[in-house]
Amino acid sequence: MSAAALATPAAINYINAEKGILSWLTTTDHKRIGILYLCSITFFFLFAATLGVLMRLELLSPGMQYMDSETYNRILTLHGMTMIFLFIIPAIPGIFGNFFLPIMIGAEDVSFPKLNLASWYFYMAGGTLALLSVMTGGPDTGWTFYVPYSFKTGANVFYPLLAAFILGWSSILTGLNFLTTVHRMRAKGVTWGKMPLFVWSLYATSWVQVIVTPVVGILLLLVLAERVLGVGIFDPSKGGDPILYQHLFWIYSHPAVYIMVLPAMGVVSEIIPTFARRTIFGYKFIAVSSIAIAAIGSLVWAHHMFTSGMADEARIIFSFLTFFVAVPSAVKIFNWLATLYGGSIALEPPMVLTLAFILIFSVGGLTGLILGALSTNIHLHDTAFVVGHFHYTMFGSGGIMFLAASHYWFPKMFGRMYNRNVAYVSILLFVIGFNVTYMPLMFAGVAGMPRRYADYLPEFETYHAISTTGSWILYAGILLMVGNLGYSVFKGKKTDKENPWGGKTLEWRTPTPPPTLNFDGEPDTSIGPYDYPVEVER
Amino acid sequence: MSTTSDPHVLEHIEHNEHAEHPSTQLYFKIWGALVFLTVLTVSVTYLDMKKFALVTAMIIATTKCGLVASYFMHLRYQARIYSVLLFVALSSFGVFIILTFADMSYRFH
Amino acid sequence: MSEIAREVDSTLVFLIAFCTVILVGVAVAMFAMVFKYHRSKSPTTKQIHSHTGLEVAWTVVPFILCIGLFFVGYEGFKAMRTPPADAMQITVTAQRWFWSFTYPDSGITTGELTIPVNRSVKLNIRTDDNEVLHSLYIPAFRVKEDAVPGLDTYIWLHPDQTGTFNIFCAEFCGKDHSKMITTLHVVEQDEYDAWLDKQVAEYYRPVEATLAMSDDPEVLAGYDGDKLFTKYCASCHGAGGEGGGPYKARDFRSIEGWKQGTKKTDVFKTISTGIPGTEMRSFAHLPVRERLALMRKITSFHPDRQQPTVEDIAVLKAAFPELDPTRAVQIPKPNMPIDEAMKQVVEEGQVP
Amino acid sequence: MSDHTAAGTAEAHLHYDPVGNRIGMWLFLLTELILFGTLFIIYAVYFHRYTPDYERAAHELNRLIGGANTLVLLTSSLTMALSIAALQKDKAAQAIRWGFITLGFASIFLVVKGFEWAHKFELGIYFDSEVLLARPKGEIVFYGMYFLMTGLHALHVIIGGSLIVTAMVKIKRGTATSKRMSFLENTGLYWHLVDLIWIYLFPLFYLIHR
Repeated sequence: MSAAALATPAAINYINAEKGILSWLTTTDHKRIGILYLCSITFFFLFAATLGVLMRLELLSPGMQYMDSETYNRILTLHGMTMIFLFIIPAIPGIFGNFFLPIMIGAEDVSFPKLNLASWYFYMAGGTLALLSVMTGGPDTGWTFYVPYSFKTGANVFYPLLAAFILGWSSILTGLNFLTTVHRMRAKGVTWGKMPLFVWSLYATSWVQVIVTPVVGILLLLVLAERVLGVGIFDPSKGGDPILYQHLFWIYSHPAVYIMVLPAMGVVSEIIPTFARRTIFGYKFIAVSSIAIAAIGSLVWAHHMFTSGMADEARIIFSFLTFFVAVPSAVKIFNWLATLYGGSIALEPPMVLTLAFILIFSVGGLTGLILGALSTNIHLHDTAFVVGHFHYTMFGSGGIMFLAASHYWFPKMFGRMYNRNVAYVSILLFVIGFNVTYMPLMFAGVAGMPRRYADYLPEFETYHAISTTGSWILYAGILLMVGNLGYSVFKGKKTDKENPWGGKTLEWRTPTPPPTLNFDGEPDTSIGPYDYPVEVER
Repeated sequence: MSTTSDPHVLEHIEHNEHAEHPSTQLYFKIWGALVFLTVLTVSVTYLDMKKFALVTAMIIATTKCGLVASYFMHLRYQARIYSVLLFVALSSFGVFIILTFADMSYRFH
Repeated sequence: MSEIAREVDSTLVFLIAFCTVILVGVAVAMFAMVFKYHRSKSPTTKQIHSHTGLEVAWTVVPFILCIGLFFVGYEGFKAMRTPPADAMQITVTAQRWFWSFTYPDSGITTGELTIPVNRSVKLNIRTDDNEVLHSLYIPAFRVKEDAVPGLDTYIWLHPDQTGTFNIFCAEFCGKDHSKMITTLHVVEQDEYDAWLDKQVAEYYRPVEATLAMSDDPEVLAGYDGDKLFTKYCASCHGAGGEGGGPYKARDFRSIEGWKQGTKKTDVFKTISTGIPGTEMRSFAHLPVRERLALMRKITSFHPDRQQPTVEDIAVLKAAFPELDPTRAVQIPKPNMPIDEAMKQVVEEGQVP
Repeated sequence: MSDHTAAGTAEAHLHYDPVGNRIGMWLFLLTELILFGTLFIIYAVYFHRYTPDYERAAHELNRLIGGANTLVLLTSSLTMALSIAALQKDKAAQAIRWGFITLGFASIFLVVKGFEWAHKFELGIYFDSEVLLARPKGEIVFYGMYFLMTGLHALHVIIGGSLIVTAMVKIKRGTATSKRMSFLENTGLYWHLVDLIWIYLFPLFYLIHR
């Protein structure tokens, strides 16, 4: 990191305050830890995206062309594991939460800075273990580690299980840190009702992380115990119930979807007011809906199990509950649209990505209704439809908003600006590629194409061929986008504008890049996060 | 920079929180109660309680937990936030177990 | 197709239409707003903080719609989970990585499913305790249910058209998950009866043991050892019999270290009973000629092996009644439960 | 506090915030509760499914030894609380004394637990043992849960013990005082949590037989 090159001569900021790689690896500055997360998460994102492209390549036409089915299963598992545990879950909280949550509430740092650094080291340990598992062949269970397969397979699932366990702790510690920070570190004037919505969404996310992550932590250890010691808790031949595993797994993993989605929604609630120059519509309702999503989201896990052999009565109960989780998400979408009303909209790259998010996430959410309905779920469960659906919801929220947030906060974080024209081209490629990749999968699913298939019957070839073509466009878009940002970190046009977009949250009222203690002097909390003047002249 | 962690504010909170603190005698009394409940819960297993055995044991255990949490862990003497935290965790656990049994109680009669 | 499948389809079409309407609404609203309030046209802004009526409306309306959608899905589901009492029962066994279907009246087992049209069929899904999860998925009938070790599950269908349909495994089960595909034939009742009679006759037609252990091609006329090997053995033992794979399967090209012996009689016995304590399972449910064809294929990888003695054959004959035409195996009577039928087969096989 | 300059690390400027530390600790304890809670869910599911087997297996555990061990752990909770109370009154030596007594009780608990396990091993009851696999499925699962849950609990006792040792060193060095109570207090909270979990483990494994 060429820290020195970034500095504007006079100002001392978090980047040039200390020099040398060691000063980064031992830092307790939340902004520097955010940058550490940015580097590592981007690496794992590109790694997993590449695996995804390889999978799609194999699926271009029926028959096995480039790999055998075992290799395919391993790539599939690593793609899912890496994307979920190493990319989407930590991406926005780890990078932008770390960097901006303390600034947005007018604090100097998080409550436990050393713990914060420890979280990153946990993250790296987990990531390293996941990479090590690649060298030993890799796991082949799918990211869900369903028993009995996960304790029967000959593949190496020891490392990945341990990796997921460690990553769970990284996630818990980050959540714990944020919760304490929000409770204890808010500057005078930043009341609960004046907290930026990004902070609200991270607050709700942190609760979910703290409450449900331990479930999957212990569960994965139990699978390890089952493998190594033969305990019998999940082994049907010794009295275990494989469906119980699925319950416990989804008790975590369904709320985990909200761990991925909620921070993304928080970013949306920041970007839209900034580029519409308008106060957010329905602040309270958006804040409350974050908490509602977190709460209702933990009641609906078994809708992943409608064909698992679970009792019919339970399927009915969970289907009924499932529909309610759609309501707070819908409320958010409507409020965002209402925020556009009467605004003065500038279509800067982050805003374009956010508008794309609204449509793409709507597709994801609405197809969720189709999957929530019992009779259609039975047909569509475990088909390519589900693959399409969750890419629209997860990649379409956490992924897109990770990219949007990168474009939004980039000038503040690095004191440089990226090339906007390249950004527009990459966004166009991304959005086209995204839909061309995942939309055909939904149609394939309706036609009966099961998921996690290394090979398929010729009748599904058209869908797969289109989808694979889309994956190339999508991949090109991602590479161009990440390349543009990566290049601009070092060579982008320098800027020390405090507030390039005209935002109202606190991070736009501190120097660019921010100083080590976030503010020169006391943060000015007299203006609320969305207090735009009544009539703004251009 | 003024944050809620301002020393003056803190002192204030700390002062309030430590205004009441269990005395050594109270600690011993609570311990006595815990010992009594433990002896009780073991003793009743020698009676033929049928289906109530588990319920009784759980009621006694919950009472003991309440004592430990309220006095040894000072929940009784501290701001409400800690009890709220505990409530969130326990109610989540309650939801998990109830909804898991929505399946289990129908599948295994 | 079946009535239920049509109902699922109409639900699906309704839901997709519903979703499309909302999506289009959101998109139109968004683009209209971006167009109308673009900074070039709308330099000033109106600051509206909230509107309680609107908030309540767009909370309550989706809430009611969602409850409605639940019932839409519930209706079809109820029918799906309520098989008629007079449904024909077929047992489906899921194994890595193939399906077998056992017909209760006759006790025969097939690798493809054949059922008569216009009749309700309940498929009872099971798998062994040492198996992994699978899922029986018949897209044409919009039905799917997992096979869970230690738990009996089911689906049912009532086809009202003849035809040939795919059966998939929809729950990830390892290496050849994507090859765990078979076929469902829905045929007219008389065609089904004829098919069943032929299957039963073939299934219980014994082979003389000495002949079975010979290389006489006539004995196995109509049975393709290569095809059967690909279906049942190649997943673990490799297309060329090289072994290895996820379960460290035996290499057929070598004759070193075979747990239960290398003679043709031994191989036939291993195929029929499996090797306890290993992943090598029993294929006893296959008709005797299919097992013999597999045995011939497997022994052909290394022809240079000890030939079975007369005693070996006699022992084998005693253990497997299907290798002894003198002990004619009685075809189980119709309407006999499967386990009783199997018991009868075993009892008949005992040497007096 | 507007006298800060941009120099210096953020950490140096962070205040000692005992309330924040306590909130953080409680949040951590919640994760521990949910972690054990997951095991309790598994326990409950199989109890529901295999009630007679569970009751038969539970009968083989000695409730008197278990009860005595419960008393040991409860007493250690008392001495832990007394240690904290002593430090609050600036009686460091007394605090250390109570801390070591707590450690003593913890060791007794672990030794007794060890003997109980050893006894089961002698009878051939352990994970995947032939003796155990020959038993009904409910008993296999019962002993699976027994070893896992008491084992994990014992691990927590050991962690709690090391925390107590660390706290005692801190008191001795004067880095934990009545003005900086957080470490000892949080150690105490952790120790009481270990106790809380045992309070449920004990009846569920030793007392459910009829």
